[in-house]
Amino acid sequence: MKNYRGSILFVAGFAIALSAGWLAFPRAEYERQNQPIQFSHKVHRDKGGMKCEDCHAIRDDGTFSGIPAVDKCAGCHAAPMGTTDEEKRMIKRYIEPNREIPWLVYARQPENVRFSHAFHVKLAKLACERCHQAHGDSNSLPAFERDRVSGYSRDILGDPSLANAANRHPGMQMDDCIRCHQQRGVQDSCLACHK
Amino acid sequence: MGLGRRDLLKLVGGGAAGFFLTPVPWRLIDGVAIRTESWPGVPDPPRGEVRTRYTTCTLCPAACGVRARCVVDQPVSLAGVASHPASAGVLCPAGLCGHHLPLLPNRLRQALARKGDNFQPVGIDAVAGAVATALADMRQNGSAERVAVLDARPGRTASLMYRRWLRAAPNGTYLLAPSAEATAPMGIDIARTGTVLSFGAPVLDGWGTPGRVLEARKTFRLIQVETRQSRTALLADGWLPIRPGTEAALALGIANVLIEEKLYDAAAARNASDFAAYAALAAQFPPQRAAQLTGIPAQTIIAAAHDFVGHGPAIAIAASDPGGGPLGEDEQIAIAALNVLSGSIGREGGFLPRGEASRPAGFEEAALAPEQGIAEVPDASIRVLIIDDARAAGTWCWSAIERKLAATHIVVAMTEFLEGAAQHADFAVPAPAYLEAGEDAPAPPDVPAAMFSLAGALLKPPPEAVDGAAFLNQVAGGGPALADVLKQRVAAIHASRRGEVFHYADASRTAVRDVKSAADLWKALEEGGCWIDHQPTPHEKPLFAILGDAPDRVLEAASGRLPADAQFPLALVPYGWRGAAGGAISPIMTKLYQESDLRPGGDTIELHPDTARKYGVADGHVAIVQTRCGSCQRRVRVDESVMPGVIQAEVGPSASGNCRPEALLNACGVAGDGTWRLARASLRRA
Amino acid sequence: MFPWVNGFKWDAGHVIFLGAFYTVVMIVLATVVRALVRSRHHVRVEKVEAFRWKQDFHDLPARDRRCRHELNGEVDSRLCENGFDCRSCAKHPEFVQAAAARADLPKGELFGFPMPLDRLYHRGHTWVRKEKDGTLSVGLDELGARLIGKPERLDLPELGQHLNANATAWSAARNGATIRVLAPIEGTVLATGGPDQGWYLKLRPDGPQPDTRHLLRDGEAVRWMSRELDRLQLLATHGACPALADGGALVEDLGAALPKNEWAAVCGEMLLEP
Amino acid sequence: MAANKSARYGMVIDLDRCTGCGACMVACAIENNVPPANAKATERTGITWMRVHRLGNGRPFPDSRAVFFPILCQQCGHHTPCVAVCPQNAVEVDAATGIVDQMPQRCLGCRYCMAACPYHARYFNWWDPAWPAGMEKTLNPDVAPRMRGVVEKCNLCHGRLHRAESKAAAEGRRDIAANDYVPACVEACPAKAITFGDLADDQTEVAQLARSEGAFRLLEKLGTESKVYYRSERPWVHQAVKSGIGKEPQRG
Amino acid sequence: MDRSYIARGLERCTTRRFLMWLLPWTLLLAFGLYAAGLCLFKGLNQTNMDNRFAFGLWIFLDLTVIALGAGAFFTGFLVYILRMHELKAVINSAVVIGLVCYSGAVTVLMVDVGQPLRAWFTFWHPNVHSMLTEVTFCITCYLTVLAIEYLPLLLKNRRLRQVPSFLVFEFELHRVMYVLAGVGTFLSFFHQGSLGGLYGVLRGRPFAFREALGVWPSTFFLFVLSAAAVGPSFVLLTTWLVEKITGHQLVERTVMQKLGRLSGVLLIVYVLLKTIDTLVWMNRTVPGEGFSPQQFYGFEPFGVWILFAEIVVFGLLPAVVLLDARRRASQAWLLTAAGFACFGVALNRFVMTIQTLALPTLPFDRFLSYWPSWQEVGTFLAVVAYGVLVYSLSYRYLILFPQERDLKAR
Repeated sequence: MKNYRGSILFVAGFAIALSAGWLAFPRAEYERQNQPIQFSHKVHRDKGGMKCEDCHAIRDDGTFSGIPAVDKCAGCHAAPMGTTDEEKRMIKRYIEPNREIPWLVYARQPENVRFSHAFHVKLAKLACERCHQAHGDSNSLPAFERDRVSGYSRDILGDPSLANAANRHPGMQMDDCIRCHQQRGVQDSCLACHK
Repeated sequence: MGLGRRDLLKLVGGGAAGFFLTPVPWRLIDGVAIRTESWPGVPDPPRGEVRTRYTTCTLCPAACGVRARCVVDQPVSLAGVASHPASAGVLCPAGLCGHHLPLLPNRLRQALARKGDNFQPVGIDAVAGAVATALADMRQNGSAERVAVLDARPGRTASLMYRRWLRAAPNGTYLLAPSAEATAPMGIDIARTGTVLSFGAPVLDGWGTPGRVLEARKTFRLIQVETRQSRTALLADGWLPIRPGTEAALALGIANVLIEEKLYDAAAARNASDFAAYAALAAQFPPQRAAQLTGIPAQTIIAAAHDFVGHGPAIAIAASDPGGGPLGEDEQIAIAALNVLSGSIGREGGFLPRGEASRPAGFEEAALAPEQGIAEVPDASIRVLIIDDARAAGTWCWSAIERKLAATHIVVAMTEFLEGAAQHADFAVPAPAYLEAGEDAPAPPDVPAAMFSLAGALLKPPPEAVDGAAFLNQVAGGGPALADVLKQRVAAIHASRRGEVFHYADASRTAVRDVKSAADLWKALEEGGCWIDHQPTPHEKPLFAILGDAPDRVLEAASGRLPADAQFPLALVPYGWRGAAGGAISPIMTKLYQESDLRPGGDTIELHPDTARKYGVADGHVAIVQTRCGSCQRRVRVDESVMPGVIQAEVGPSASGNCRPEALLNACGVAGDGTWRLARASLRRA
Repeated sequence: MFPWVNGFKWDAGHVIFLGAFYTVVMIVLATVVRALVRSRHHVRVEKVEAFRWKQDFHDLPARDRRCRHELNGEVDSRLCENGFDCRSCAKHPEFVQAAAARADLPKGELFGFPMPLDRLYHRGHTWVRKEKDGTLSVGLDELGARLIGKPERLDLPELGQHLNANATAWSAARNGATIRVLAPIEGTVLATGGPDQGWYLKLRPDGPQPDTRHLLRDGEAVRWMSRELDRLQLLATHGACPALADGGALVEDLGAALPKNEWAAVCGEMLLEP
Repeated sequence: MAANKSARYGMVIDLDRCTGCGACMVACAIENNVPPANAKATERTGITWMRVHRLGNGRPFPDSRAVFFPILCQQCGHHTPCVAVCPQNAVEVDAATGIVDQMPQRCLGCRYCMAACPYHARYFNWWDPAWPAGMEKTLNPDVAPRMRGVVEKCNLCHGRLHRAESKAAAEGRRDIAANDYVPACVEACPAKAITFGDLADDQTEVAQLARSEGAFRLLEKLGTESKVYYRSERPWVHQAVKSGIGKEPQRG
Repeated sequence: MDRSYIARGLERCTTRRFLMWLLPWTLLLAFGLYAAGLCLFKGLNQTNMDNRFAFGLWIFLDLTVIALGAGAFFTGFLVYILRMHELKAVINSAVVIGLVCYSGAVTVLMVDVGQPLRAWFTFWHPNVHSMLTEVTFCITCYLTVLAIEYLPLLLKNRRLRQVPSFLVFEFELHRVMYVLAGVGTFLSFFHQGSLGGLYGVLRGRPFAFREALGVWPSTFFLFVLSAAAVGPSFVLLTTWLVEKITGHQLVERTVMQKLGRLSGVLLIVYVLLKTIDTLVWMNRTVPGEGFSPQQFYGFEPFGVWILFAEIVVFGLLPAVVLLDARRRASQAWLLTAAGFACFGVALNRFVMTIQTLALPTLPFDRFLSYWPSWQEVGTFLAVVAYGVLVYSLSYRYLILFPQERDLKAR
């Protein structure tokens, strides 16, 4: 027994470290923030009869409009259309004072990344869902998770934890871009995708 | 069994081993490295829709077209407007970073009143009140003192409003800024000019409309007469390094050659009433004498004269240096006379008469106070002085103005920064900065056509800011707003049905008569456009006197401006460049002043190695320049290209970015004719 | 770094460079791991003491490693190669042969320095005495006893523990230093004594006839001891060890007589601890 | 991803037209978010992707003459000195454009490339990039500001290339329109002294100028095949450039 | 009071005196660490380096220090591979010197880079064609090897070897030392070389550029050779210094002379090759790049004298002395020559780094001067202090000179 005691302790420490690293850390690594206001793509699409392009369009100069500015919202929501408090809050907080809504953008790439939606959508004919999940049906906005260390969103970094290894989000880090580019035989220099 | 030290070590050891098989260390190492991309030291550029907007640059008289690239509403970069009739797609360095000016930290955001040596916040109405009471007081005891507006950027619609306002005010006097580039009734047809004989004009370094000039550079010969080896001198076809202050002598010397050799345009000469007198004057300056005075070999002078008239239309110009101030009136006469000899006045490729954008009713010349130079006003005569755009007054010699002020006086500066003349004011009133003021830009001084462009505001001015017209209205208790007068003027232009509109956005042109309404014209101009009318106003060549009323003064000027002086053996030559004439500059200008040695900067003097040796200073030393009027301390730069016996001193910003040329300019002192471009000086190491 | 890291190419440069790198890493790793594994194994099978003596012996200055037969005058100069264990020495029997002829006149003392010859002496200043009951008693010889004197602490082996020759038999602490004493012979500890009993250990030999060829006996021992006394004189510069040859007597307790540091050094030197 | 055909972007700078006004330097700094100099910075620690030097003919007044030399990354096409030395592939020559790319996010700031560059076209961020408060909103969104401790240099306004590419993509083209991509310095030069374009395409003006009489490159003998050419009609300029190194310059 | 940690029979000064000796060095270390901290947290603007003088004092001294530290690998090579057993007398000391030099140099390099947090990129995305990559890989590997070589010394400490597993591990490590020595030699060869290559490959710096022999410029081999040449000299000098400071003789004089001779032999070969290299450079390389060699020596204070000093005064001269058995026999000659040799190599490193960067390459360049800031000097002093401390502690508690005890007993 005495002989094995050391080994047992060693294994114990080993196990503790592993579980902490693989299960606890991925949770602790991210801080969760809620969006300034809730938003339902589903409602806007079904009830509002809007198309994705109405808000997320590629402009003529090739830039991507991303999330629309508040005046776009004001176009319809100058006065409450529905009955939700969330809408009232939005009107009070943002539309009336004409303040931009500080959305937390899940898929925001680092400042030094240059990503042209025009390329990927117009030329390469990629579906939006290829990188962003099908937001169209989403009824609410999930919490935004920011990596405490690097400061970037979980959607960008991907997810190392075993917990949701099953439906693991691929992430939108450079390696993920490169993987796809290699599959499609796109040769790039650094500055093709960095600015 | 308790945990012994050994056991604990084992446990920790196991933990350590396991630790490296988890994502933790790797995510941390990676994450930290990624964090360095966006750590606190790195600013975030703005995000949003990128738009292109157009306006006109009002930083100098060139009135270049500006294409502004904006993120949402904030301009992030400025560029020229391709094929713009005057600026031809060019902006100068200062213009390129003009969008920084409204954001400068030292921006004046509220009115200030002088208390002793420093300023204290005060309401604008208080300032207006102070002026109003002064006026009332003057009216009551009908004093002979004057109310004056000193306009740094004459020729604007606002200038017209000042002049009309002054007409109504007691002894209202409208003053042109000392170094302001005159809005002459004639433009230069540079595109067709054959030869340009420039007396110190920075032809290639910010003179007239740089775009036009540089574009035409391929076609004209350039003879630069200048003491300093300026950038223009470097690229000129001929450089005549002239002894300081002897320009008139050279002009007459050249005239002498032309007249002797009958190389002048006799027809043109006949229009001069006093040609004989002029010829006689010139006769006193044979090349040899001119050579003695100017230090330029006689042969060179003769060659220059031949060169001057040898290549088609030839013009002689004597523009004021943005830092050094204007040439003396008498020199100007002597130089201008050369244009009579070359017959370039009213001739293609020479000076062409030009019209003016129609004025709205009530702004006829008769209804306005006349334009006057500061020298014309008697000393100690101004009770109330309102300086418009004091920022542009960064390079004035304050003593030139100060001496005109009455014993009790109020000086109000309309300004964006507490720079330049504003530092001497009793009140500083915040004015809209460049890109904030919805105003107009007059025709550039050298364009041989009538021009009118709007400088549409891209940004909102700070709430307190008021433009000059508004302030005067407040003083007078009412009056039309600048915007309205501008609209009226545009309407007048539309009514005149003359000229065409150039659209910045697509470089297209529309004849005014095809523009439906005044409103459309206004819209076109405000969205970025300029009105231009090449149709010269009918103009017969009247008889005129070359030498004006002062042949003897010209003679005196030509005999040398700078008497020898044992105590002050050196010649101090201040100079500057348009881009830096404005006091405050964008921090990006550090590229020119601090991070490269492209511009020596306002804290340096340049000396010839021999001069430096003679006075015991070397490159990098700090030296004291002493004149009869004052002294200033500057860092020495030794340079082969400087004329021996000359101290070159740049007037303008230094590496530190701020423009405080006071000491130098005061040391230069102001001559009787209101110039300070030259002084006798001595030099010693600090 | 690895083929799947972006920027990696399968070109000669990468293959050679990284190949070399990984080879080096592997070699270094393998060497260290091997050393670790082996040492762990040694610790398991309790070879430690053997190694310790091996190293100590290796680190001893040359003059402390003289062969007994040199002291005996049977050879001019010879360094021992076997850690003073003549049983494994090839040359030893030959020397014994040669020495056989020589007659010895054993003498019980040396300059009034007791040197009982009923026992066998070890180079580490211990002795072994075969008892009637077949056990072996082990003790410090006179010199050792006077060196260490009365130790402040004594770490004796546990009963039943097996000792190897030249392993640490016991260690004595004094003057802030610990001095280890080498076991003269292998055996299992039956009883432990101390300075007062005159013996330190009673051992049960491994076999019925313990092999004691490596131990010094009779005249050889005396000659060795006299040389040891000379060494002691050389080492201890102070008056503690007067020239015995001139009839001076060695002080009873060197531990008290010598300055601490020097004492520790002397002990180490005499008891074969580098 | 730029143009399908591989281009070799380069420029020809006409020294006889350059007035040394510095518009290129200012325009470059604004376009590429190069910060104003730190108060302690000097002409040796400041960042100017494009810097105009002044080369004198070394003769005394009145015969002294000088020429202005705009120096930017010379975009070496062969033996590119900085590429080979970078320990972690932060520098590379883009096959599609021939532009020498510097990746600040990959750079660890060892400055080996700066020692390697004979044109002194590389600059190190000795300080955190700092704009006067509130002026960050004038930064160009198409170029990421660099952080302290990394090397940066001219990349022929890659941000503008990106803009041109995106525009083309939006219109469904892969090839960019030549006049959509013009570096800031070229656009800003009041004297029109800089001609920019694809050297690989013989039809372009730049290619013809590069081959024309009086065109030369700096340190041509190093065999770096740089893509920045200079032109001058003045013989002494050619002399000065050939006659090698270290003429104590007149002040600029 | 720390007696029980000091090997028996070694004479060491009292703890008090030892602490007194450590004190000033500790203070120096503290000061240096402060300076380095400034550079790390405020950035490299704390130094006087600039865009033109991208490398400064640090790189120069790193190169020098690493050259001097070469004694470790070279002595190891001689002892374990060529089996020159008499050099065992200094091998331990050499290992400590090596460890100090290399760890010091690496630390300074970490301060020298602008983004230390990204230093690992070099391993993750290596550009295998860069000399700096080679340097980084080799030096880190070799540092590890040195650490492992240092371990036995440590474990042999009188107190530590009481722990059975330490004792045995030390024994086992000792047995595989020759493997480590072999690896060390291999690594050292490459990084000493690539340090030379560092500048030799700079095509843009005609003053430093050398044409390639195989894949490496000639400086690669010159650096290896010169390092191997001064390594022993430096070991010799330090040994002598320690003897002077402690007042004990530590090694047989013959060992010193042996070291001297080794240095001499290698040095003469180095000088010969260096001369050839210089001639080739002058007559072939430089003209090929459109320059003339005179141009580089036209800038005071770096005239031709520096070349002469480097090759003749501090190269040929010491080599000849060290090769002459009679001169070698005299301590004074031996040490002076060794000193000259070391200085010569330092000078060579100086020329390669500082002079190269000071020289202009373009018509409108200035000849630049550079003077390190106190932060730079301080940071390096920290390394010196650190070295002295580590060596002092090692000398006191470990057995650096196996012969010491025997020599004392004599």
